[in-house]
Amino acid sequence: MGKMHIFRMALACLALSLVVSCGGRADVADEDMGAPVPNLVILSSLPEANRVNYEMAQELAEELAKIGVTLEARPTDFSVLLDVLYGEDMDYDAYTIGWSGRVERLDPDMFIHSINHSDNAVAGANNTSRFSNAEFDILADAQRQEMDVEARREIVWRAQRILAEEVPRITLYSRANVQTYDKTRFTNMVNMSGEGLFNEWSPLVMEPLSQDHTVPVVASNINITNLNPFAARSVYDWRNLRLIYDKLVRLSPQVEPEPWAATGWEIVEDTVVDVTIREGMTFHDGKPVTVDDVVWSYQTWMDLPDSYFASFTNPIESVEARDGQTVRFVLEAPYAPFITTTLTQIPIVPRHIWENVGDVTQYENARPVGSGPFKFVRFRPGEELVTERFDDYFFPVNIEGYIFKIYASPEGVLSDLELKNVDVISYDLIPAHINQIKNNEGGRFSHLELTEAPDIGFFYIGLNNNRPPFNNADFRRALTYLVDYDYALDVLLEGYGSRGGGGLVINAANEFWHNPEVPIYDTYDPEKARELLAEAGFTWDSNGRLRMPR
Amino acid sequence: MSETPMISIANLNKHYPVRRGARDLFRQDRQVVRAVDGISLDIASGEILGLAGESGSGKTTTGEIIVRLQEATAGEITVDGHPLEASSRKDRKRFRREVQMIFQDPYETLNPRFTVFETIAEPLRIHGLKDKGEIARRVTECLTIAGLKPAEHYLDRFPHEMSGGQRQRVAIARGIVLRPKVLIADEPVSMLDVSIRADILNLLKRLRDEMGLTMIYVSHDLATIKYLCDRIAVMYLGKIVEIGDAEDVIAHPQHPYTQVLVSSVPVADPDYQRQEVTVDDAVPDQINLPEGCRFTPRCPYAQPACLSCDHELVERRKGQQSACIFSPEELRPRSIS
Amino acid sequence: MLDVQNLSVEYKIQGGVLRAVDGVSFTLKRAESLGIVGESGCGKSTIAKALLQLLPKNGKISGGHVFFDGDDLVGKSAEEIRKMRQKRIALVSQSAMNSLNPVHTVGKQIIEAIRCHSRMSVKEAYARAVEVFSMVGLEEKRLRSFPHQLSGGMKQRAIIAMALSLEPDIIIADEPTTALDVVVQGRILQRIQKIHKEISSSMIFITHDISVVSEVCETIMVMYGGRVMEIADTDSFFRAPYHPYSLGLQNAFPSITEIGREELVSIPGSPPNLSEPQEGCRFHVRCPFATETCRIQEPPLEKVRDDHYSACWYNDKVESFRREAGKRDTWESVRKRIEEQILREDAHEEIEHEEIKGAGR
Amino acid sequence: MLFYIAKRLMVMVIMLFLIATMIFLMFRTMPGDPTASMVDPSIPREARQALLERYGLHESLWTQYQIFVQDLVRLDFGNSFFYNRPVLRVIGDRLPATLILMLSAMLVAYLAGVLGGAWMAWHRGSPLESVGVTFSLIFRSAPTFWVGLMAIMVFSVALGWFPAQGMRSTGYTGDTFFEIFVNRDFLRHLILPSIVAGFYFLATPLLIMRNSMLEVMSEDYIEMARAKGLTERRVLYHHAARNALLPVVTAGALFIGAAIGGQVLIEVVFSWPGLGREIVQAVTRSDYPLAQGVFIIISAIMMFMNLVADVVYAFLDPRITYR
Repeated sequence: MGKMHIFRMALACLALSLVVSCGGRADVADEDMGAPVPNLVILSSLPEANRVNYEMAQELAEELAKIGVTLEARPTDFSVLLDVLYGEDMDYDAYTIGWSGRVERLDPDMFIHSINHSDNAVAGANNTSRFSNAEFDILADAQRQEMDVEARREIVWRAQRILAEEVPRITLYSRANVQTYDKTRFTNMVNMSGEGLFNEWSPLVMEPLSQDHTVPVVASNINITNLNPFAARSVYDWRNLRLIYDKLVRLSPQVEPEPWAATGWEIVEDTVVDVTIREGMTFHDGKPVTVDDVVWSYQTWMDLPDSYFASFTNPIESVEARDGQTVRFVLEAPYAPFITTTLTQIPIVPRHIWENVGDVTQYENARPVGSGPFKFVRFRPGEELVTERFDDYFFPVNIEGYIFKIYASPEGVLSDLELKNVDVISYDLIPAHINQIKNNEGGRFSHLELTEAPDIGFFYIGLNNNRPPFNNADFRRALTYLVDYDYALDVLLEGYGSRGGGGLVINAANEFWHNPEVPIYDTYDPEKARELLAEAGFTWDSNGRLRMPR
Repeated sequence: MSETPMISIANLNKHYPVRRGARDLFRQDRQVVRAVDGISLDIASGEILGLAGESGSGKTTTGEIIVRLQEATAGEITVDGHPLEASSRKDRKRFRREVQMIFQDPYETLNPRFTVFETIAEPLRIHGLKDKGEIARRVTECLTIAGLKPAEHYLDRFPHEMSGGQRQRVAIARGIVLRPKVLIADEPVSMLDVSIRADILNLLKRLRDEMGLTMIYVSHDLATIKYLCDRIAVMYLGKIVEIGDAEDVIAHPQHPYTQVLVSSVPVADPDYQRQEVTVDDAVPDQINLPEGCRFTPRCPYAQPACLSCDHELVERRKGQQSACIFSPEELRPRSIS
Repeated sequence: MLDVQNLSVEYKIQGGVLRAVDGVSFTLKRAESLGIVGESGCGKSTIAKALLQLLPKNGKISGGHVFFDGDDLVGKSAEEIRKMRQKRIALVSQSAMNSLNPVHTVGKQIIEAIRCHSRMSVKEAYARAVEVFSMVGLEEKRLRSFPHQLSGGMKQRAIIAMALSLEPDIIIADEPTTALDVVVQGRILQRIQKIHKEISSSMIFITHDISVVSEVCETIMVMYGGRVMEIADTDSFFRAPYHPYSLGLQNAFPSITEIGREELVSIPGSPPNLSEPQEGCRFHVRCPFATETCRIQEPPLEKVRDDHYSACWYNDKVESFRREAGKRDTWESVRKRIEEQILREDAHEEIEHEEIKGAGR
Repeated sequence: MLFYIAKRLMVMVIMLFLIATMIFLMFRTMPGDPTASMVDPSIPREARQALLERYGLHESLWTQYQIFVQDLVRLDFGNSFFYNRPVLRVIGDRLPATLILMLSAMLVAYLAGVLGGAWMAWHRGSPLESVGVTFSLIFRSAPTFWVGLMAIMVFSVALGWFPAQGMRSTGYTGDTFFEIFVNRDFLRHLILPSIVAGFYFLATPLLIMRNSMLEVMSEDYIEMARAKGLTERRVLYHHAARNALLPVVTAGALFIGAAIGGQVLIEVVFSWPGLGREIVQAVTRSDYPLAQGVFIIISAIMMFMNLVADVVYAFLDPRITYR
């Protein structure tokens, strides 16, 4: 009995000492380590709004759990997400969202300055990653003021290098704009990055293959809401309005600014630009287009603080007519994107109509009168917008007009594509429909041509660079190895898109501005992530929880 | 009837408001249906009173007020000397035990999911009897009294397994299981087949004789009332128009309405010569009651004086009161239109 | 005019066949009024439905003939029967309250019936409707009323008027007054009698109330368990009934005319279950005079006097039956017999249960 | 009767006001402000503020409510944030299309439902009866979107009988109500969606009619009608069906609300330019004035149809009188 008791005691002592020695084997006790990485929340898209973003947020949560970080993926309604991102409190850790690739974003200013400059890292501004880097800020400002394109590209490339190293956000993927048109009826279609088929050029240059069908039907699955350029808020409104209203400069399919309603421009000084107006243009009501109309249009836009184009008109200090053909713009500071974005975006409206309508934003403008290549004929909400060719236009247009037809679902468009009631579509096909058209069972879709254009926009995981652990660049870099970019592209997007990567902001599709030499963190390698974290001084405590470096 | 009556009803009223929508809010004189309009009667212990009348006469309402299925608008009822409107819980419970009712259609008042035993045992349990043996004994006893013999044969049956007469016997057994003092029977035989009606009537008679029950027998059938009841009260539009010994009232009806009622009963006797009294068969609107005697519009003897009659009961023969202002000899052909 | 021979009607019910009417024969002369009485389930309403071939879907005439003016109605096409309804045989149905369609005016429903069988114009049909309305004592304006605007008595009169509208050869009145108040019932009966005297139609009057028959009908037919027990002219029946069931019925009924009557006696037991096969006299279980013969053999309907038939093996013993039937004890013996029978069956059942239990062990 | 209608209308106005208040509060307590989905996030913060001010959303809730009520009294539902047009104009553009589709769908559903239901009750127990019930329930429970697509695949794409999408052929001219809605082209477009929607709605009237018919058929007046020697057809349609219709009528009014909701998917699958999609979009975009307007108008329509049903009921059933 007594022996037994002693034996037990000895066993217990042994066990105890083992435990103690185990604990002792760690180099540092928990309390000597850095602060634990806080529990995090990622606000993701709702699965029905953006399946890919939703899935990727869930994936990230799982990956982080494996390295000892708790991240809760919380699907959030889009408008609520915007409220949080642009709200006063800036109270969030991470989120998923995207920037759409609109044509004016081909200019690097948006992706370099607007979303990364520390001036914009304040509540309500676009730098929702709250990224702040003094060296970068200097470059971002400089590219804005450098009116020489080559020199500007140099600066933009350097800025991209910093972003690649600092990884303010993790770009997940870009979508491919896969669209289609009826190749048996029309030819000479133009396909543009960020725009697809129904861009500024296709309607101007496309050619009907038969004289029986010269008015293409363009299908949309989104409604047009507004015909007033001062109130229009959706891309779809604009895609039509810019064909009815003209602009001084248009971006060519190769994304070079091309004089249009203007015949040319002259950079008088860094902050002074003179633009010469094309002679002999008229509005659709027959009245001539004058310098006066141009000045009045720009002036009106500048006076609208909440306009769709506010960010493009903000750099303008004043606009005035120099003579009967020339308009002089004076900028507040040198602003490189002035030609490529401001002049290419602002529509010219007939002053004789608009100066009498009172509040321009409240005018219904039921029958738009512009000076663009197409005349408005009629619009039926929810059904169609009908235009016809403006025969007095200076550029020869082949089609006799177009009909922008509004559908309620992509399935509806597909059936009408099959029935040959649609000639061009104006939105990106969903993968299921791409496959159906590709498979072309029974030759149902033989008449269609699929087109693909890379998107310059991208979807990303936003990180609040103001908060631990995302305030630590090593952590952000390590994080890039925890994202399975292949899964997003190959599985979730079925291959229709392009690959993302940590720090990537200017897509390879934007050939001119994309810096191909910067390293891109686009490999999924959790081991590497652990390594990087360990190297950077991150530790794991006895519970396996990740701790910040001391 | 020198002793205290078992049931005493004084000036009983039951008025139902007539809902006619929002306009009523602005009316001073709310319209009502006077289902029972100031009736008074005494019922002696062990007496069976027949309440006769057509539908709408208020006979059923009167019965239901006495068992407290309805609240009276006004008036007093005492049962065995205790006012019905007693406030204490104990008193109310006592009433529930002492005054029982059986209805026209036993099928609708028996819970189809209860066996006969459960049906009859339920009131015992509600009133606090817990001893299972005692409950079983009482249930069997009541079934036997109610004529369901042998009782054991019926205990586990459900209502749908029984004939109409048997169901009514079950209802009666339930009615008497608490040994009440008063039993209200509302048309208990009118749904039953002719060949078994007599059984139920005889059973009720026996209950009175053997258990000393006081009974109100509500019926439109004068023949069964005459057979069963000691006295009869004839009601018309909420008023008692005649009351008296059952045989006397039927043999010598004093009130014209009673005369009409008696003369309407078909008789299975080829030799019977009925006294023909012809009236219109439309009962007046219960909301817009006629002035004076309510029977005036249909009465073959109506006189101008009838329009100011207040339904005062007048003794016309011994123990027989009529609300008609004329005696049968004074009746003259109708002189008002 | 109407000669019913051996009429049988069956209903298909869950798990078998219910023979509601079993070999019923009777005749109806022109202008005669026949009362059919019996308890619920005796088959009296089924006869009415069978004559008009208005049986529900699960019911059918399984045998016999109905000769109407020499033609056998059984086997006629649905269309021929339809044409005969109302015009030659009209029905005054059981529930006055519900027999008029609530969404049409009473007039419309009568005119519809008239025009369905004749070439009358609406105007002529209307005139006829006014005519029959006045026969039943309803004003012309009532034709424009909806059913809910009429009292129960008025509705029943309207239905009677409808039945009269085409001067049918036969009017079948199925419990026409059951749902009505006494006074109204009395008035309707008076009216039916009066009209029947005025017109030449025959009438079949179905009721559970023998006193009604005594007032209205010339002939009475007593039914029990789907069979005819007794047929007689009313006078003869009420003065001297033959069948023990009839005797029982008379004693079970309180009357307002009798003075100081002794205790009523009712017939113990309940009617036979017609979904089971029947043997012997249908009444034998409840009959105080039943013998072994009654249990095994069904008695035929025998003539006992002129115009008086009774289906009993012991019509000759009627004198003693009548004496005995007035006594309580006579019927009490039946009650005892039935109770004993129940006890025996219960005991038997218990034994069976025991056996089953035993087998289980 | 007139007094009754007036009274009902009065109650309706009060009810609508209460509903409007509830809707007002509902939208303003919803998460997300309307500028979020309207404004490009890249525009400056001040711009968003300016927008809020333009729409009066910077005011206190109480002030907003007061303005809302004042406008409501003048039947002014304000301007849609998104369309920048008066709400009534936006609704006015779309409502006729929705109503016409709904009414023709209900016509299909009620014609088929009432006749079919009556027939099924009359032939109770026949195999066709169970086929009918199953058929209607399948259409009720199958996803409308899928049924619509299948119908398009079969009748438009494969057979080419009807156009697949929209309310009119592409480029169709004509703007007045008559030019738009009274012509063959429109009818051709209307047929397929109204049949699909009609079959979706079919179960309710069909089953109610069948049950109600079964109930009526056991009534004494049906036996009486037979006893009168009326033909079976006349008994069926003149006596049984007419009475059995009563509950179907009541159900019909309640049905309107369900129909507008149930029609959204039909409108989407056929690209029908109706109000259905507008409702969904207005809510998701937080376009308060439009959403409010749409809901208030739908409520008004529902209440009105209820009143109509009650009046029709009184017309069909003389036992009902309104005071």
